[in-house]
Amino acid sequence: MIKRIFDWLKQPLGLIAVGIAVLALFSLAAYGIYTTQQPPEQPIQFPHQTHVAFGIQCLYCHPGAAKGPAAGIPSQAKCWGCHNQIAKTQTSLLLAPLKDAVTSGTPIEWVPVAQVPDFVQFNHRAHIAAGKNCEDCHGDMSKVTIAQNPQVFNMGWCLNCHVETAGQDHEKLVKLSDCGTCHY
Amino acid sequence: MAYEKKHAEHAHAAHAHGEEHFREKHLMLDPLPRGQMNDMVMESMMEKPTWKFWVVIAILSAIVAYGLVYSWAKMIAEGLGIAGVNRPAYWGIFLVNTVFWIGISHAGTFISAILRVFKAEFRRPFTRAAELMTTFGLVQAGFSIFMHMGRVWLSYWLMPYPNQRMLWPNLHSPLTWDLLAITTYLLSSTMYLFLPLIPDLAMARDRSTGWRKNFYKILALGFRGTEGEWTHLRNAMNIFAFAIIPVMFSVHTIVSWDFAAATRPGWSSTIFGPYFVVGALHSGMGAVIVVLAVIRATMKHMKYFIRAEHFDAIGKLMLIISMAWAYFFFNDYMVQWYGGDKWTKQLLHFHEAGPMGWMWFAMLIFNIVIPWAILWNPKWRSTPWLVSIVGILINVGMWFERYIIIPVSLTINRMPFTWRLYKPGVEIPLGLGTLAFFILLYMIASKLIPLIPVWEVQEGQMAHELKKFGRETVVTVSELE
Amino acid sequence: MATLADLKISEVKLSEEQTGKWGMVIDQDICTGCQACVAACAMENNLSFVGEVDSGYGRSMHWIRIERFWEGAYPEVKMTPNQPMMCQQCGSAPCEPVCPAYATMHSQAEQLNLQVYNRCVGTRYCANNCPYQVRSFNWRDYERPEPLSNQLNPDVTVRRRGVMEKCTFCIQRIHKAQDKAKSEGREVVDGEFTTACAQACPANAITFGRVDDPESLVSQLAHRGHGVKHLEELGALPSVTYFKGG
Amino acid sequence: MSEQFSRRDFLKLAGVGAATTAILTGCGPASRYVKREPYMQMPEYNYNGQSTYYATTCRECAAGCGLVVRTSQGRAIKTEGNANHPLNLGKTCARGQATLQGLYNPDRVTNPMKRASRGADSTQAMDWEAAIQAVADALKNNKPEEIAFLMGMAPDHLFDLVTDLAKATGMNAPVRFGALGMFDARATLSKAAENLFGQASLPFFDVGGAQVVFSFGANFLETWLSPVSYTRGFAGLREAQTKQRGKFVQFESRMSMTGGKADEWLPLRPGTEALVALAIGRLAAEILGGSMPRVFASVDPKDAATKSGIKLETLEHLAEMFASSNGALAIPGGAALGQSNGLAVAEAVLALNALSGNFGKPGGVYLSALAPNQTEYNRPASAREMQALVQNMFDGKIKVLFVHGVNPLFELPASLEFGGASKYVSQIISFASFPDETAREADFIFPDHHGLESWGYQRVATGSAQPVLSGAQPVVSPYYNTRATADVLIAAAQLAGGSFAAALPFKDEVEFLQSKIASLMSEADGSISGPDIATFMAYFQQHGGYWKLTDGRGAPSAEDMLNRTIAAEEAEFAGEGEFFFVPFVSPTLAEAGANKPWLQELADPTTTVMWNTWVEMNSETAHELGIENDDMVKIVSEAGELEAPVYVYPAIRPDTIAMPFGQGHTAFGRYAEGRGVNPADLLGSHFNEAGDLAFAGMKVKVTKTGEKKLLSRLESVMGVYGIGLGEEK
Repeated sequence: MIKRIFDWLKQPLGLIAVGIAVLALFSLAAYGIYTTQQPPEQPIQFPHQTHVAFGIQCLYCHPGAAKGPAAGIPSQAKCWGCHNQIAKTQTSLLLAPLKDAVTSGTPIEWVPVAQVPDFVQFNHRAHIAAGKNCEDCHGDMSKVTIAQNPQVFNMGWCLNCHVETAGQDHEKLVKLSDCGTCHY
Repeated sequence: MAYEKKHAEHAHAAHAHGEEHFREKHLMLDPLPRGQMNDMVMESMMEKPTWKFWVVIAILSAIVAYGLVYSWAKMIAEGLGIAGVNRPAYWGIFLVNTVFWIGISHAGTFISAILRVFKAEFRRPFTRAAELMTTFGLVQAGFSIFMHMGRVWLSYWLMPYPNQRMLWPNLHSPLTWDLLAITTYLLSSTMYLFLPLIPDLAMARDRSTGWRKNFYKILALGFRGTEGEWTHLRNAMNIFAFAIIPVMFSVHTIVSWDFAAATRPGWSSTIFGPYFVVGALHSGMGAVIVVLAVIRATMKHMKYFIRAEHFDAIGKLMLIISMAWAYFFFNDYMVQWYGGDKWTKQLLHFHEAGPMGWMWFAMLIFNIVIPWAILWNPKWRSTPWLVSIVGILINVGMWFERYIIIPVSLTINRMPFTWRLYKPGVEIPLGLGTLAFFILLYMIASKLIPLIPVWEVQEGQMAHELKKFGRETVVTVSELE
Repeated sequence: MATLADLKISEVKLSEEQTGKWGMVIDQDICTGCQACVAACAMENNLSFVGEVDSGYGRSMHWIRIERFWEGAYPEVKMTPNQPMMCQQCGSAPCEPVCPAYATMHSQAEQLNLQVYNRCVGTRYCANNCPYQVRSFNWRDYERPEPLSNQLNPDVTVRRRGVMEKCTFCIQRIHKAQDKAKSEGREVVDGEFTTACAQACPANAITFGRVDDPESLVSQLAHRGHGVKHLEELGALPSVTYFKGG
Repeated sequence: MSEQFSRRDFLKLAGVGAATTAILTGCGPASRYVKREPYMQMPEYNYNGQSTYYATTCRECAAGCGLVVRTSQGRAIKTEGNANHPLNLGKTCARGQATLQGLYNPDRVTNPMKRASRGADSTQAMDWEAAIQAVADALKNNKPEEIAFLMGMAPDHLFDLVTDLAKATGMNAPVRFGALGMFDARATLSKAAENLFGQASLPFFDVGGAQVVFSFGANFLETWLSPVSYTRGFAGLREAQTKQRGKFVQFESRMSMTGGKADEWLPLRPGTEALVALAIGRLAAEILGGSMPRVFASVDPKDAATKSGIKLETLEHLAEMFASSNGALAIPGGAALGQSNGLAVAEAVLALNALSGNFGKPGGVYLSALAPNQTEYNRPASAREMQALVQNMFDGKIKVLFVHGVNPLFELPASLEFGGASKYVSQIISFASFPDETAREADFIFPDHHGLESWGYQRVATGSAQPVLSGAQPVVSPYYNTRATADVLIAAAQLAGGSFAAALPFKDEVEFLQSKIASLMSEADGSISGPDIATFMAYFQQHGGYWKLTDGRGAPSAEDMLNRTIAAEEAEFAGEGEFFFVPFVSPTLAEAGANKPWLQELADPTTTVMWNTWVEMNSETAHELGIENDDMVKIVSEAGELEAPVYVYPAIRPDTIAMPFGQGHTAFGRYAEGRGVNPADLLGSHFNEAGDLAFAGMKVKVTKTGEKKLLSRLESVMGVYGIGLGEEK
């Protein structure tokens, strides 16, 4: 029985079948990894580039970045502050969810894009204060609609920048490469 | 054993002196025709298993399935809470089993490598059986140490591999060395098991059909028995035999550092290295003798290969090792006691008089009293069932020793507010699972590979003869090649 | 591939002169044993409760425990001064070298013993080697039924099964205070913040601060004399000074 | 609706679930699809990821400590002490810390509910309109004198509201009761103050300023009156760097956590406290010279020594210590007062203070400061007053019983038969946040907010030098469909109309609060003042209350105190049995902590037991009876019996056993239910002269049952007691 299967697999058709199976497995794995890196489905197809094009600063909507750990998602009141003066809000299909949310008083459920695991204590303020710009980590928002990560936020990426930033400053290096700076 | 002497072409030594009882006693002097011996080995391996064999396999598989697979999966899913480890006994039976199985695995190397290097000829028929114990024992040790880990799915972090997080394992930690040593030992002992197996696999290849032929064909690596192949094999084996000895010593020494390097009363002892090595040999020899007795009793033709002389020889070794162990134990105890540290004193008292005191005394009885009482007598130590009972007791005693060193000693620390006894939980099915898996692997191996290195026996038989020195008849060996 | 070790971060000084950075002084004479510190620690640091069976079996997750013993026999019996026992943040910690994964390691920046939960593989060697027995292991995924999880402190990682944990000297508060001070362009002032246990202690028996700053309250208390470091003979250079008083 | 009130709206619980999920799941692909809800309307002072702190008042006991609660994204994260609050100066006890486990307890009452029938398990959810209607009906359809309010011990705004309502409509005045008050023997203290000083008040003992403190049974470091404040006082007594280290002597039959801190711990025979106090007074008066005060004259120290079991030399040495200190302090409290002669004990101990002349001096005895909007001390009901209420219930005089903030079925001794009497009450309406024993009996449960979700104020009865009105405000919006009881009562009163509506002419609770504190707005010595009530109210909430900047404590007059006679008789004990029975309040759980898992998991300070009830028994006695640790014993008193495991305790009299009060709930959520036993079941209805329950006046029988129940301890029995280490240690 086993021998028969082996024999079948050894013939050209069998080899092709094996090849296809292996390829399929690889592509499945690749696709899995790919999906985790895709910008997620959002309740509103929020066009970052449009807002940036209007000259709105990042910190206008995400003021927390300059003050504390989280940049924050703007409250609906903030969205509405501008949008209720824009006629298109009333007609645009894209903006219907916003209108609904504001009128019905239900919060919009955004899906966070730039995330670090919960065992990483990230503080936006320190990074802004150190002269980092938003786009250094989050990419150029004038080019994307829904925010997407230009790179994988992992420890190697963080540490690289930390070590580069510290340069020859020994004290800074100690602080920036200390486990306890991010993990507690 | 009624073997027809006329077929014994190579038994000229025995013929020459006609010492019947010597021949019966010594395998080396009781040669059989090569083909017949090969057939005997093949038969013992290929013999159709009886229903008893299958029942035992089924029981062992059930224990492995429950103990090893189910219980371990459950423990991974739910956490170590279902085991008995607690504060302060953070290490429990998992580590006891790890040390125990590594100890068991020492016997194979000891018998195979050290006795080979020292040319102790009685080793020849059972080197394979002992080496199998090494490999299979190490597998169990590996299981045990992985069971012990809180997040076993991340155990690859203990391996040094380049990563962008710039993190390496901590080379200060004895545990890192432990892992490296065990891995090295597992790899080298597996290779050392395989090398002498090649000619036997070739022999089996030539004498089997069907899937077995394919199986042996692959494993025998095309060994044909040419002079060149034999030379290479001998050289490789010689290199390995010498190289594996320091590995073997280092493994248990490093295991002992897990304890000796810690700042705990009862643990930080400089003598732990050799003490652990001797302890390992003690349990290993005990296990070998049990395995030999079982093989001899259950497998066909084995009474020819494994004889009283072998039990006698191993018995002597056991006696010596038991004495060495007693010496180290006494030395360790003496210095700890003499040190006068209040926590250590408390610990020693706890060992003897505490709730696990029975175990401490049982350890001394099993490891010292019983071996000494029985093994001094040549007749008794040549009796397979008796020595194998001694072997089992030594193993129990050595398991107790590790149990006393790990969870019992962990009970006492420098913070009396936290002292607490350890009660095993899921460790018991898991431990039994490793034991069952060990036996299962052995049983399967006994049906797949020749348990007797038949070429080594034949080689020995060719080189042996009896010589008379005055009135004494002595078995001598003339150098091969 | 470079390693952190290649970055030439200065070795920990193992000398007696090493002072450490953060330290604590505990006055056992005024500690009443009321458990406020224990509760405060549990609330601040997202400690799990383990239930009756596990807690009675030495698996409680207290990062700080109050030890008390008895002296003499009735009627002359006395309770020894309560001894709050938490991670002593040793300068030369026995837990650190034994971890095979560098999950417990010395913070060069803060001079604390870090426990990096996400690096921990759960060998529990550190806990064995801790002379103070102050480490707790997550033996299970302890249940925290909804909505109890609402009170979880977002600044502290929630630990899951299989990792070791211990007192951190409220490192999240240290970082917070440092971050605040930095954003205001100044240094952290002594007494600006404190650990959860010290903050709660009704008797003020716990004082926390910079031991490398001779002006700080904790330094002054520590140098008041007759203070002891627990198990000092082991040379682990603990950062907590105890006053037995009485 | 006031400006502040609208804060409730924007404290929208934004992304609570989402944030939790994010915390719990970590970084796997799953967490990429975590959802986050932004604020509908971001509070101006708030930034994402940054905490907001609100000042409020701790409601875990009646002391009234100020809290500052850290909140993040609309969730309460941590309670901290309010550093400016004069009572606790930024400190909290363990119960204050664990408040959040009450707020986010999985077993809270989530809805107004109607019970199918009395005692039935099944309930039916209601809406609040129906609930208010039900309350209004209960008020309207019964005669005012048939309506009774039973409330918690805290003198808070709700008590004021109900008092106003009762005054205006002729309802029964609300009764405040709590087990802590019973075990504190507050009525006895207040009665003794009335007898001796001519003014009913809780005496305040300035432990921190004293050099020598003699405590007769007062467990002031645990649950007594105001534990945080007294603990601070104790630290002051011991602070060696500022002055000489003060001495502390404790007289009690079982070493409490407080006794554990004493320099000298004296296990006297229960019931002889008055005798011992007077004997020490006599010996001290002899040392001090002058004429022997009448109050001590009739006592024979030798007799006292024999009866109490304290050696005469010890008494002499203590008297020496007492006399040599300028203004030594003596505190009566706890089990010493909960005996048939409790009032005499209190008076005798206060007489000792008169001897040392410390009245109104630092380190001495004061009358507690009355809160700013208070005119006289209003003590909670004594057990005898509760018995009167129960009798009225039995007699059918009470048709409607409102219960708020108290759990009489658990806290009152079973022998008072509250449970039996409740059957004669046609309607019981509970405002409990938790499904406790009483709520389980109630016909309706109209859950109040948790303390951290509600408005209010609370008068600080004792513990602070300054008069304090502690303020409370919601720190998070209500998690469940609960409603403030004050709002319910106001709405129901409006609905009921008539005198009810006239008594509570307020729109809501906040307006009522404002009306109550308006008078404090412009007082000169106040901590805050405001030009108008809205501003003042905002400051009141922001600062966590209002307090005077001056010392408001009164100095009692010592006149004639030493010329009284105090009967120095021993206490009488009820029941037959060889053991004195001392119930004490668990320092970590107190009366209502059992439903908070972390309080359960705190080690008891003396025994380190967690999650259970134990019986403390002297080592020698246990040995004689063949009892070991964890052996179950059956304890029988005249009032009942129960079984509990033994903790062999080295510091208890051989003729005494002790049990903690706090466990033994038959309801109250998953963490409390069915755990341990309630020693109140053993207490008979005997009272002292002041009407407090003689809870320490029982004698009980103890028999071994043969079973074992392993107590969960933090300590090691091996390490601490040397048990199980081998023969000699």
